[in-house]
Amino acid sequence: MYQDVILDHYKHPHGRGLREGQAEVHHVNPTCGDEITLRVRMDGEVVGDVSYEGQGCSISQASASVLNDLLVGKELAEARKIQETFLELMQSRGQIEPDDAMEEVLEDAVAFAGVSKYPARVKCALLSWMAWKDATAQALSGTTPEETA
Amino acid sequence: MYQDVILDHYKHPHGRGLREGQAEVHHVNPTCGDEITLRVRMDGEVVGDVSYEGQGCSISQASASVLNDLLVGKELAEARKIQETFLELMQSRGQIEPDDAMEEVLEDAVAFAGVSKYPARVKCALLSWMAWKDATAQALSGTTPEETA
Amino acid sequence: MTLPPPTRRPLPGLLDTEAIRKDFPALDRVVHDGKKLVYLDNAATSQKPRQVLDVLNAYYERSNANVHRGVHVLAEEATALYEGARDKVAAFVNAPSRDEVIFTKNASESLNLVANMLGWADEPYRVDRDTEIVITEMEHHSNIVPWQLLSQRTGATLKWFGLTDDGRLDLSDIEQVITEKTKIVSFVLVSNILGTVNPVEAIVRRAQDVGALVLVDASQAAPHMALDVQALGADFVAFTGHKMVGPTGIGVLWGRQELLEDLPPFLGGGEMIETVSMHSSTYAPAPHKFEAGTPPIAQAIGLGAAVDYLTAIGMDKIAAHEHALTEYALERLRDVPSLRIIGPDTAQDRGSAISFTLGDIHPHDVGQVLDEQGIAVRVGHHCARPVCLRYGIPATTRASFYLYSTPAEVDALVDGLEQVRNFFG
Amino acid sequence: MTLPPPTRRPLPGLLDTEAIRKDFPALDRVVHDGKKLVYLDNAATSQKPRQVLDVLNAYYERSNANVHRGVHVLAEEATALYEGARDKVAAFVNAPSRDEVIFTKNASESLNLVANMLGWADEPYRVDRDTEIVITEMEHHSNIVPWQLLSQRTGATLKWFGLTDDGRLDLSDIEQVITEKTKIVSFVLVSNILGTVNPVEAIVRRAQDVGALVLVDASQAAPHMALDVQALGADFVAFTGHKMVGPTGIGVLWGRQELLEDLPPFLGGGEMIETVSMHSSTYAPAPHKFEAGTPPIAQAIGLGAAVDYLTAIGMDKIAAHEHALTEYALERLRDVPSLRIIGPDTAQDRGSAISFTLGDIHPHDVGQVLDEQGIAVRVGHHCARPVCLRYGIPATTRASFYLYSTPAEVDALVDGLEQVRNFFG
Ligand SMILES: Cc1ncc(COP(=O)(O)O)c(C=O)c1O
Ligand SMILES: Cc1ncc(COP(=O)(O)O)c(C=O)c1O
Repeated sequence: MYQDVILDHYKHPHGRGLREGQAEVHHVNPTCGDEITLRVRMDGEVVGDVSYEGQGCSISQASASVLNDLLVGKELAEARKIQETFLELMQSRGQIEPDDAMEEVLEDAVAFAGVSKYPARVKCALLSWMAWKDATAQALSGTTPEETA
Repeated sequence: MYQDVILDHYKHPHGRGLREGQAEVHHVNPTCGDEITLRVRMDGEVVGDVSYEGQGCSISQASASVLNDLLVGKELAEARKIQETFLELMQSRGQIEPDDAMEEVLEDAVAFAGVSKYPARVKCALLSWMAWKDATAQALSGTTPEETA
Repeated sequence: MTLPPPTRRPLPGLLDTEAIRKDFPALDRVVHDGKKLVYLDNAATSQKPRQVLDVLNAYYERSNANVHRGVHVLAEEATALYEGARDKVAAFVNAPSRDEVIFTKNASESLNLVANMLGWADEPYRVDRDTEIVITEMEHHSNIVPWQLLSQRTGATLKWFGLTDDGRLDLSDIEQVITEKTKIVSFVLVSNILGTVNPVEAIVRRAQDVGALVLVDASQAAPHMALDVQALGADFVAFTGHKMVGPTGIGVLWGRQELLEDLPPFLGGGEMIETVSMHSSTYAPAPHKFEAGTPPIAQAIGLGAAVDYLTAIGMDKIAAHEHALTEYALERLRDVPSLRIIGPDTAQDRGSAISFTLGDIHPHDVGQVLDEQGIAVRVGHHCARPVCLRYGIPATTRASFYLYSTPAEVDALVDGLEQVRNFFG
Repeated sequence: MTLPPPTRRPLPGLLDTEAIRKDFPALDRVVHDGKKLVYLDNAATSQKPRQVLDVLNAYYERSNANVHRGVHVLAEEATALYEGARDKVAAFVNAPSRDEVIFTKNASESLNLVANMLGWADEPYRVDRDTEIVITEMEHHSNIVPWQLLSQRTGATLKWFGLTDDGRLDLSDIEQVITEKTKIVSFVLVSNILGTVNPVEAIVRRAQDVGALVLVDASQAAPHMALDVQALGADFVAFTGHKMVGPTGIGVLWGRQELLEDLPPFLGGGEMIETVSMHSSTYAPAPHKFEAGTPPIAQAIGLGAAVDYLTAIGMDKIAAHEHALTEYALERLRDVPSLRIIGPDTAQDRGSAISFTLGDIHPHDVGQVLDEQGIAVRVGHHCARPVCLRYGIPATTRASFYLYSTPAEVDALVDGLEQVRNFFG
């Protein structure tokens, strides 16, 4: 499951660090202690920035880096579609073999297909994506940044 | 396990019915609902009478009849020895093959040797004997008749 | 010695027991120097098919590991098998969600779990001194004692439905028994001593009217008929694995999701937590919240295999088989002199456990003489002593059937009873 | 790829693992396309020998019946086997009486049982708002959460011993922690995360001085060393079958007879009663008083076979084997760059579970890469999160040994860790 793409993102994460944003969330995976703090800045309908800090395993760290790559700069609708596709892939228990269409949407993130075979690790891969979804909802509803678990 | 001796005593119990005595006890086997009310009359050091009433299985009924046969008229010390020998036989889990010496002490009661192989039935065979022991202790200590469970 | 059975009509709806019996090694057992075992003690526990034993062995020989949180192959296999068993059980009882299926060690733990949850619950579920608990006089001790304990500990009043002379629930005073003060009504779907199938709908309707929760003890139902928790309309349903061709050491509590979310945990420990510090802990969502410690992993997986086995045969077919057999048995037993059925004497709304007395021959003696002929029945109060008190008997003899039971075994029982009568006559 | 192991001295006191491993089918398992399984997750659960599986199968295939009160052959055999298992377990822990051995479903139930008994007990045992409960910071969640629940429910104060930097109990303030208000002190004999063996005597002495009861969680001790409940001097001892080559679904609580007589029951139901009426019930004497419902019959019998298996090898020999292996493993792990042992770093007063961190490589990644090489370890907080908090780490990787573990498996682990470091280096 440790594709080179994943190891690369783990060792050289993209967009790591906390920058300005309209919403911040803190998510924890209680079964393994993985944590992420994630901020979202929306520029109108476009995902302006996703910045993050956290600790955890290679999968959760690499997944946040890939998320940053994929979502920043995208229209919200498209970003959501990517998030949903990623969720679908991760919940497939190794049953989905990504096709060209999926690869076009997920790019580097198709490397996580193998992770979906390991139920214990799926949550690691999804941690940042769930945090992004949550933070985006807050940013749009104008809720002030707050902690959630 | 149903020796003819046992069936005979069951069908034609000896000494059944409640007569005068110095102590009365009521014993119950809660797992099967067998009950006995038993009275003891001591004539000095001699077991004057053991009278009883009860309901229960053939084993518990026959055992009370055999007890009446064996103990009435005996010196207390000898009656106690018979009771202890019977107890030993019943707790033997079928390991004791009664020899002549034992047969001399237990007479008809050796017919219960087979019952000792059936743990669920041992309590039935012992019900009246435990009641007798209890009632005798009360008769000797001069306790007035009372109910015990 | 053996009487010829009366000209036996072919019974409608029987299963192919010849094939089925091959799956159950214990049914080949020979006892007392050559007597073939006639196992009529199925209400106490059922025998286990090869298919269930194979699954247990495969688990222990290949995939044995502790479940959840493991990142190695065995732990992942064990987790998938254990959670897969939950899916199977959920489907078996038509649960709306797999997360509503809690694995316990037996039905008794399931019933105690609910009683304890309600004792510690917040309003509106909390059982306390101003509230009432309702059970029935035909409950198994496992559905009596937990409520007596709860009532002693909280001060709540314990009430119950009595029984009619023919072994049915007396619901004539239902409005007085189940009232606005009632918090929980707990009753047996099929009685293990009388065989009675109880009218769920009437009770559930009244309970819902007053806002009481309903717990159904389906220990004698789940093995024998299609069980649909949604159709029952209850809030909780309890049953036990060993009576339904599964292993010992495994029980089930099904509960409605909102309730499982709202109610407090029972046992505390590993697996049931979300996060623990010395100062406080938070709990995992149901079902894990109610599964403290290493669960009965192999046993849950074995129960999954049992459910597969029963489903492959078909619960409706099993019910039809037992119904035909019960009808036949009642008919034949009716002709045994001085035999008195304790419970409904027709097969209508009736399970396949048949209790009876035989003159004044004590059930212990009946059971023992039957045993000497290889016939295994249960004697005693069957963990339902109030029923014996109600009918003024010290105990009963009970014969109970299952999917592998045959008309020939009914005949053997009837012949055996004849021997008992000769013996003690 | 594989480094040559350093010139390995023959270790003193090792068992004949070649012979022993033949008894355990799961140890032959091959994973990930041809990797031989190296099972180092024994603190989570042990593998099962053929001898235990054979006993389980023989029970289900021949003697399966519900226990107690049956008058037929199978019921009598099942009862004799079940109660025979109690004799075996009593002898295994040197219990003064077989009636002090209670079968539960796992150690977690055993621990919860004591907590609940004390909550419902009369004086002098009763835990209430003016009293204190003492545990330690190295407890398994199963020995933390029950006491948190009891403290919430009764208002009693929960206190605990902290840990020293080298993974031992800090008993320096024992007089302040265990006081006249203390009703119960519950602590682990061997920690499942740190490996620490705790000084029982000092704690028991202080508890006895103030009249507090002592519960020892021996879940990680019973499988690995001779356990003598009389020598321990505790009032209750809990352990679990699946970690000691027994089946899942079975645990044990040993308790002193006078206490078991005085304390109230926990779960109510069949088997635990003496006589039941709708109005009130009386309870059977211990151990049955605490065994409601159909017990885990096959599992108790399987645990009896496990105890036979361990006894035949010899608990002292098993302890010596693991001690030698632990010494070797600590020595080899010490040489792995950036590896930090969490817990005592010598084999003295230490069990064979070794937790560690590897630089800042997350334990999940360590475990996963080891798994790809066929090496099964556990990663996470091992149901002892307060220990992780105490040492400021999110989780650990834990390797744990048993009677069938070999020095070659230690070498495989060390080699595997080298791979992990290369991979994430
Ligand atoms: C020290 C300790 N206590 C208690 C337990 C709980 O045992 P079980 O999960 O079998 O209830 C465990 C094992 O998980 C343990 O290691
Ligand atoms: C109706 C009923 N309820 C509850 C139980 C208890 O089941 P278990 O002994 O498996 O806990 C039984 C069986 O003994 C039963 O027949």
